Amino acid sequence: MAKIVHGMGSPHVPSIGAAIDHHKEAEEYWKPFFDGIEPVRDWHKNNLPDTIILVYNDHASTFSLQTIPTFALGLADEFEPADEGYGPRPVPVVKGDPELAWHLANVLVSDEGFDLTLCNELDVDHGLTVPLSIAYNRPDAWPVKVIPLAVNMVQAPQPSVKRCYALGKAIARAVASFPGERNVAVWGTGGMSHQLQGERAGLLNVEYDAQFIEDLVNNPDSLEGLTYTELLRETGSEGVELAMWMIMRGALPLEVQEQYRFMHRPVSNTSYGVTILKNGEL
Amino acid sequence: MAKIVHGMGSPHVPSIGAAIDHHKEAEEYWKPFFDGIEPVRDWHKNNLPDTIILVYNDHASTFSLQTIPTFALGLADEFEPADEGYGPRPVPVVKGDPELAWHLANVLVSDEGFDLTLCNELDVDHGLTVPLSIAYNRPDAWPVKVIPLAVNMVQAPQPSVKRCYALGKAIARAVASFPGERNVAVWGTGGMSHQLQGERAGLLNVEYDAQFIEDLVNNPDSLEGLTYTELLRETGSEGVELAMWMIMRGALPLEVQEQYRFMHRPVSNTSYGVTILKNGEL
Amino acid sequence: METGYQDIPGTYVQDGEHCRKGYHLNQCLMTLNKAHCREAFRADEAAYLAGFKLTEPQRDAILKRQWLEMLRLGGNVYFTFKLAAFDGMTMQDLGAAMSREGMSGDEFRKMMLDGGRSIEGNRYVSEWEQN
Amino acid sequence: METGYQDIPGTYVQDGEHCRKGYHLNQCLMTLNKAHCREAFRADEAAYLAGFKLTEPQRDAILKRQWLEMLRLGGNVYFTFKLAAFDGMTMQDLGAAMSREGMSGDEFRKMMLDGGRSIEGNRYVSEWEQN
Ligand SMILES: [Fe+3]
Ligand SMILES: [Fe+3]
Repeated sequence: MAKIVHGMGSPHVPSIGAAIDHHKEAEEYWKPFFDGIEPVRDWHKNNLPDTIILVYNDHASTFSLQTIPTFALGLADEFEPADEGYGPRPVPVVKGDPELAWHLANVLVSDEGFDLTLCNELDVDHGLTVPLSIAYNRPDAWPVKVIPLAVNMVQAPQPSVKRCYALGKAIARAVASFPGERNVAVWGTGGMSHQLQGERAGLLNVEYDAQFIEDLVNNPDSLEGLTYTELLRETGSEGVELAMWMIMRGALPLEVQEQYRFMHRPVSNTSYGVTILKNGEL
Repeated sequence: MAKIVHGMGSPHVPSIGAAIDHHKEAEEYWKPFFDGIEPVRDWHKNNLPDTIILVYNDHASTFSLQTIPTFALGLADEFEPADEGYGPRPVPVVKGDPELAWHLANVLVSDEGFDLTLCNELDVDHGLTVPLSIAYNRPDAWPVKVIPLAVNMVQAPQPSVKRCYALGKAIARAVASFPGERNVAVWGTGGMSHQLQGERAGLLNVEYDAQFIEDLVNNPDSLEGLTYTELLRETGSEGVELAMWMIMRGALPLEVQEQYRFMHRPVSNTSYGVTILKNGEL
Repeated sequence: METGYQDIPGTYVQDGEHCRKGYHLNQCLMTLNKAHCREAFRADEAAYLAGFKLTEPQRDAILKRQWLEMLRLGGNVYFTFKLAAFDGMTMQDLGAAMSREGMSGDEFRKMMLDGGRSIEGNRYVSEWEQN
Repeated sequence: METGYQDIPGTYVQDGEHCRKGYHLNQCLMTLNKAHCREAFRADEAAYLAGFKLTEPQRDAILKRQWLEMLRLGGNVYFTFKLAAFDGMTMQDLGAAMSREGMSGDEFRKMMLDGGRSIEGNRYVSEWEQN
């Protein structure tokens, strides 16, 4: 029997990966952040799933503007860390779960009407590997299997927040119908408020971020109508990545037990916030 | 104001393209076929749309098994004929309609919840160019703009027939909301019964094909529940392409005026059938 | 999800299992879309194939043009046809080479002109086992 | 479809129009993901850029590292950052170079430590026009 055991929402800021890769955790800039995520790491040590469906977006690493999938599902046995312009991160190769991934593809495309792009090869960038580093630090091999779910967040039109939330719910149904045994986690990554580009670069909106986490945890249906125009305006051009947290939230039941929440700013140009949600129906 | 003026369903058998490219129309094998499509060509001469949304599938020409989009929309100014393994067809470059295509992308992804893959570069294979040759013969330049809509028909899971039909209906709504002037046609291509592969190669099922066209024209809702397993069994492994005709049919209202129908077999390994449908509400 | 297609005779359905088995075979054959790859393949087939993660049986089947064997090893006809076209074969020639009866290209063309392979008796594996 | 985002100040939204304008610029910069492309670019920037369908202003903006100008010409920050990283810049250095105030990297880092650019007064173009 397969079930979704937990969800996590977290940004995937590349500089967090660089800080871990270069052992900067004790530096004055980084210490408050790494102190704050220590409980995240402790929790994950005791709550390892078999497989994580890891929702992230590619940042001009694997997908150019030539061919832009709205939702791309990784079906391979393994996924190499991508060269994003300065060599790949020195992290373990990411092992996939093709058996579950193909089941998801079959159910989501044939029965649920999600028009996934199927990927049999997919280099994964910081969007996927930084959350793994946040949770699992620097292991010789990642302790879990990962099914990458890459969402287009770079090029408008992005999938609506409503559609993302619906995909999460469909993922929950698809996992429930998997004939094998699996404890599955779903992580939604990206955000929170940040704007990397233009004259407004450096924008943060921590009040909005705090309210978003609060609503996400306790009143997710209220976020369903959220538009990109609002996210662009309030959380910055790259803050729109918060839409991906809604895939995670949709995959969990309304009843969840929040295990930990932590917010911190700045991390590079970004407002950081993390929440871990346990399935309240288990 | 933009409106959908007609639809056409037709196979896109590569050997038809080769027969046209090499002027074989008068040969004994080909004459009955080209006689039969003469009325198609006559009709199109007097019914040129501005833009065709041309639904087809790629056949290992542009999309490999690495990255398989379920629905891929062509947004470019032009599309080159693909080299499918023996050089590109000697046909004109295909001109796109980026203005309408981006409108379709915005409406279909943001409002209608179709998870399109957006393509800013896309080489188009026989699936797209053969129907143009069937309708327009050998012009120096194609007399219409084309928005390619490539559907995954090669790798299971393919989008369900129900989903294809729903996409057609959403396309109709998206075209209706386009602020510019356009007469738009939607062509569904591929099929009819054929099996290229395996010990069962050469399968035809013309009774099934005839009933399919009849239902498609006059009772399309009855086809919504059609499965790939039925299509595989009854029309052969490549006959499943008939699902793409349902996108065309969904884009037209229930009320249509059939302009012409013609069936012929064999064309290479395929059963051929064509129907032209005029929007009955105009 | 689609189920129940396993009992269709003489048909290699491109499902997830088939995709995984034949991935490198098909990706290899797809490179023949490029003129410079066709030239390199023509110059030295074995050396060309050495550049891909093929299994030994897959490599063999390509070199020996074992068309059905390629399908059994995960091949898909759209990809294997690129090799057939490289050899100057038509889709009818390829269909003939795969047919259960082992036809010549001309016999296959005649079968098509005579109405093709009938659907009657060819829907279920059980129908083939009876003959 | 999303509308109404045009009145957000200092923000280059990657919509269809932006995509079409900057397509070749962004595709060109994305090649810097590959080590051998970075080497070729390092060896001769102008010669490297000649291999892409850039407009003259786009080519200029790349060569002169005009970061805002690249955005105006259709650039997207994920793609222009590859060039910035190639130059050894951090995302803060790039943010500083694009900021309306024209800050140094250190000033930008200090702004971030002080809470970042406030959302207040930065939601609408009209708010910027008043100052
Ligand atoms: Fe991101
Ligand atoms: Fe086809």
